[in-house]
Amino acid sequence: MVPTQYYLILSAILFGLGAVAFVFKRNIISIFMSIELMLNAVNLAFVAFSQASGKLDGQVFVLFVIVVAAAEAAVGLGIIILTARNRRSLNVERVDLLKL
Amino acid sequence: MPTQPILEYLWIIPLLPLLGAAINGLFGAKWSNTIVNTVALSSTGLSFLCALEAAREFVTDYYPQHHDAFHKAFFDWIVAGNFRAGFDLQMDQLTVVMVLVVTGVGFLIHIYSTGYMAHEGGYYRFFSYLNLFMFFMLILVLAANYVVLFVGWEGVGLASYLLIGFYFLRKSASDAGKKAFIVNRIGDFGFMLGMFLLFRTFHTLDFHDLFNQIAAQNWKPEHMWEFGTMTVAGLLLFMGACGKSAQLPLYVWLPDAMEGPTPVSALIHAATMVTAGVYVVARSHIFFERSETALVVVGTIGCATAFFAATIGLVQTDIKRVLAYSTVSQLGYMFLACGVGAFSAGIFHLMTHAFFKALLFLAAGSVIHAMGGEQDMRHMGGLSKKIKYTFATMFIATLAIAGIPPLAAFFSKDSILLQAFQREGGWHPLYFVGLLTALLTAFYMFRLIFLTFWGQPRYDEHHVHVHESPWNMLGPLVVLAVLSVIGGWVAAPALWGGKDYFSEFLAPVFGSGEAAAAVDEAAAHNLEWKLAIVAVITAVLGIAVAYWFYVRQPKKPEDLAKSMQPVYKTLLNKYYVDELYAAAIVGPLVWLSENVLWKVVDVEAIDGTVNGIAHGATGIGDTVRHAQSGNTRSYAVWVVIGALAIILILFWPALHALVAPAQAAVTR
Amino acid sequence: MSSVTSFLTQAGGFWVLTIIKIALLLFIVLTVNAYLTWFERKVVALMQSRIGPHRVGPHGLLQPAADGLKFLFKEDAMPAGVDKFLYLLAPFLALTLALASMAVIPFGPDPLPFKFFGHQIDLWITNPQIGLLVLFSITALGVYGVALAGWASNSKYPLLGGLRSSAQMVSYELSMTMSVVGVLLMANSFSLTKIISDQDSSAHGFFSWNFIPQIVGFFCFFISAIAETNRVPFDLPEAESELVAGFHTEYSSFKFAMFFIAEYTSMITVSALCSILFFGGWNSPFPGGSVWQFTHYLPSLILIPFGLWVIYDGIKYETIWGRLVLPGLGTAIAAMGAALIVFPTVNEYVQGPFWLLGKMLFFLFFYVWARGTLPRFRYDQLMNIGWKLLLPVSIANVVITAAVIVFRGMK
Amino acid sequence: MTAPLLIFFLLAAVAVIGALSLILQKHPIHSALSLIVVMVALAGLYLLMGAEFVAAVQIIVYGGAIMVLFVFVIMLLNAGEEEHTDFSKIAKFAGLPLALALTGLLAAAMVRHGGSVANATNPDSLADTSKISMLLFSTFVYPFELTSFLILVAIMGALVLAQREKS
Repeated sequence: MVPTQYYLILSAILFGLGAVAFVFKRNIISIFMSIELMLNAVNLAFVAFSQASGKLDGQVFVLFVIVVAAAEAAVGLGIIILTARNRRSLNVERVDLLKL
Repeated sequence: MPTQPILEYLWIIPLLPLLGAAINGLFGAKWSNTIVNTVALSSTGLSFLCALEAAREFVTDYYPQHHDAFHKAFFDWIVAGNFRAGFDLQMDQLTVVMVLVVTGVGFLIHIYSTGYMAHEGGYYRFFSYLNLFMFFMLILVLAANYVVLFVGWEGVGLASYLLIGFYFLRKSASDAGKKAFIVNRIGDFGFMLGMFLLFRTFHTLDFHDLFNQIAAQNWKPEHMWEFGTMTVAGLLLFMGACGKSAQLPLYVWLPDAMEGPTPVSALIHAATMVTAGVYVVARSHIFFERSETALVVVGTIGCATAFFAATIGLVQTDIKRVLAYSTVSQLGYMFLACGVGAFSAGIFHLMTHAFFKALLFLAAGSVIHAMGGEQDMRHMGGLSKKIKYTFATMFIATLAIAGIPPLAAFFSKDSILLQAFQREGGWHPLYFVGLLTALLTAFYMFRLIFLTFWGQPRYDEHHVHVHESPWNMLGPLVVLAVLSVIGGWVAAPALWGGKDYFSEFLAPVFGSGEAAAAVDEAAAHNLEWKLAIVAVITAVLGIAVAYWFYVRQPKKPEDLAKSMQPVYKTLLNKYYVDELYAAAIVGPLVWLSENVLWKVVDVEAIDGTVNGIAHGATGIGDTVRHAQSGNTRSYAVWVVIGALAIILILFWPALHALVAPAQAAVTR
Repeated sequence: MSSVTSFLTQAGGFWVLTIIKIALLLFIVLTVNAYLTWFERKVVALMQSRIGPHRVGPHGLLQPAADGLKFLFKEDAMPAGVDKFLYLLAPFLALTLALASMAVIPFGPDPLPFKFFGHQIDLWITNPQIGLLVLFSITALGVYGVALAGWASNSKYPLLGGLRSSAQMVSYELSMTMSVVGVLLMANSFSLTKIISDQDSSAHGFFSWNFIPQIVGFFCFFISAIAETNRVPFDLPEAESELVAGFHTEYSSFKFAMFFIAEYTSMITVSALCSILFFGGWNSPFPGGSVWQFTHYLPSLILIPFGLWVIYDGIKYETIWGRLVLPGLGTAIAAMGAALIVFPTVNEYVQGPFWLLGKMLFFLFFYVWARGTLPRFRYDQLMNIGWKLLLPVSIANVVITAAVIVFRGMK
Repeated sequence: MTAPLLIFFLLAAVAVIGALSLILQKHPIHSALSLIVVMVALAGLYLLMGAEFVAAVQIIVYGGAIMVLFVFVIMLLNAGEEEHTDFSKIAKFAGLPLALALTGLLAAAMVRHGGSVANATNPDSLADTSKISMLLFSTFVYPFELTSFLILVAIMGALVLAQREKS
């Protein structure tokens, strides 16, 4: 058997990498994807805990996370398409009208 | 099918008028008067029938079996901690009397109104309000605990406010409405305090439990708890009663309430609502019986009010105002009765008063109707020929109120005075003032009659053409006239050594209350005769004086007024009480709220704080807003920093220990 | 232990066996693929009253081999400005996934009568608890092959083809999955073998198959499966008349062949799936029992006459080559049939695979049939059918099935 | 080193490499592909843990639907290589170190506290899909219904966003 801790560490690393991508990328879509990466890392942790505790709740939560991610993708990508249409750019740093 | 159908479903009685009110209020605007009539009359009429049936069931079936009040909890209304206020209704002899009076007189007045209000605007509105009033009044009298009673109490206040201000386009009317409402608030304040005190002491507001608890404390006259809970509670409740029943010093609203349509004055401000105070005192008699102080206060105030109002009534010229002051004075009588512990007598007078005073108002309304809206008696006179029926009925009522046997008020007043006289311990002043008031009453009532119906017409005959009212107005007058004749006979046998059926009927409620007044039969009997004769003599005297003044030498009153200018003025201006209140209470309040509450507290403190906070927020915002660069990546970094902080706090033991208590607080 | 870990803990012999199985299956599938093209061309030709391929080998039986060689030796051109990695990745992805899906399909009920170093030999590579889900996940990933191919070739038509296909596959995946749920509810499991054994026909024959209660589900599934495999009438990603050749316009020679093979493989998979989910897999349509015993000789009853016919046809074939080969082939086939009669044990053993293959063949024929007859949909029609017809119907089917199951209290 | 452990490290390596390439790839579609790789690797890990259903759903929904959507959008917008701008100073200087610090801290926290997690009692129970569904429809039924509502809202939102405003 693989110790649960390994999974947890892996999920931590993946989450961190997701965070790095989150601050590092400029392309809206890539940023979005990095968020998905973080979600996946969290899912991994969930499943690991569920396996460790022998309960299924963790997996159920993974399902919920996936559903939410799907909804988020649908809406988020819609927004992205609109932004791209209006701003003619996918670079988040060029989409900075939302300020004082 | 329960054995006592209506009794089991007691709520049907108040519900019917509510339905009527709802229907008329919601849809009546579109409907013709006929439909509105049908709804209003059928609802009240039905509830009257139900009340009759319920009374029958209670008296014939229920009471003989259980020897206790019928009490039914319909649903829990408020349940908080150990406080429970259920929507409970109860039925006992007292309730029977009240319910029958309310529904019966109310029904008659509804009929009358269909004629009186026929040409008024807002017809449906009027009947909707009237039904609403019936609903609340029935709740009030049927209530089985103080909370529900208070609901009815406030409800009738609301209805009366609405109806006084019925002609809300007239400023005086709306002012009168507000006045009534506010003055009542003062009384209600006391009433609520009373309820709180009772709940705090006995942990229940349910009549049944409450009274049983008190009765359980085996109480003997010698250790009457002076200044005890009983006194305070009784006086607080009585304060509420003063507000509702227009006793000193809170009577000022009632005369102004005459701004409302006459049927309203008849129903609310003569027959039913204003007697609610008396009802409450009677209902809570158990406190007063246990507190001499409370009794003294009630008696004195009642007596004072009776006399005071009567004196004002002497000189009023507005026909309805005269009746208003007479109402106040009669209410004073009832409280006098309660004050001397003659609760059943008080209720008796309440009933008879409901009959003849309603009759008086309705007749007055009929007169006003005939005069085309004229209310000033100085512009009337000689109407007796033109409106016979009105005259006849009103004359009967006047005889009744004057206390001429064998009419209703004779018996009720008589028993009040009798018991005032019989009560030991320096209560005689009350008796004598009462007697004097009877004299005055007879005088000013007949002054009214003479001014209105006798002598030469003092109005321009071509302009005003007097006409008798339609039958749907006269009908109720006749019925009420009959009632005010025979209404008192239930107590009549007392004079011939028989027994007073009315007080006997109410005995289960008031129980030992009258026992105090029970002295040996024979003495009591011939004393009763003596007092009765005295009372009749005073009444006749009053009538004679009035006749002499207003029929023989119509000039005399003016001369008298001139010769006793100050007294006359004082009376005419009602002892300047309104002005006094305005100066003593209203003025300072206005000044306080304007100069302190508004200019200091509101502007400086509250607004200052709020604006200060707002300014602070703006200032902070101005400095912090630069963080909002609009650049998503910067935001991302901020998010990361936040996450870092959280992790540090969660997993760094030192920091965690630092926030642990807060966490615990949150989780708890 | 979860199935994966149980695999991992198997002894080495198991792995050898599995690898052998995989190799065998690959070989079979590829051959079948090859001859499927031949089959298709022949059938369509007959439908259009042509002769079809008959130059290479008798009745053009060697045509597939010729095509394969042609693919191998053609120049492998790569357009300028393509994204190399993806351009190469796409066909591999498509083919690998298509082939991988074969791994979970069970071909027969009982293992071979002999053992391989003490490991029993099942007629499937693996039979996971969630076989169906595995299939679906593989199909789901299958989109990328097409989409990436379209994107990577850096050209308009392929891009459009890729877009279309990704949209189309995503939309039809929904209704496909939904339409199967009814079956899952009835079998109460994802395992294909469980689903098959659930519709065991030994009692009532084919009345116990799923396609009777799940007829709606079946049609939804089959239609969306056709769309999922980009076949006529849903072959918009490669619509010749509109987009040259769609997503594989820029692909030549063997990379093109990969897409080709992938498509046909997925056809086979879908046919297998149809027959497994709705037509009782390897169950014979006839009830068990002595009365229907004779049906067990159906394989022979088909093989022997066919073989004889092939011999007869071969003798009067125009080319010498044909006159030599075809009779031999015929004799082989007839001999096979005879052998089945001679060895009843083998015959019994063959029943399962026979029926399954027969059903698959029928569905494959159906594919070809559809291609031969139906016109292509317009794109909006395609989307409307997917979203406004199939999806609601299949969902309704699920609801009704669930209701019935709950109502009858069966678990 | 047992076989599961071996597989774990293999998949973990794949996942991490995929994540790294998600960061390093200039072109969004490559990032998308690397993300898909990560997801598939994670699915493998789920299988390894015996969570078969979740693994399948991970591939079907994440790999087969969500990421397809991403790829689709990338293709639709024909997104090119991302330009390398650095308008956000804080992100330029503080961003990377902070994120790395986050990674390190998380890992450290897991190393310190993750060990306390007890190991599986009976892992094969996790393989049971029907148990999950029971849980989903008994304990978590309200969240479940809520998610359906969420999806409905998302659909409407997507429609509203995606339709071209009629002029």
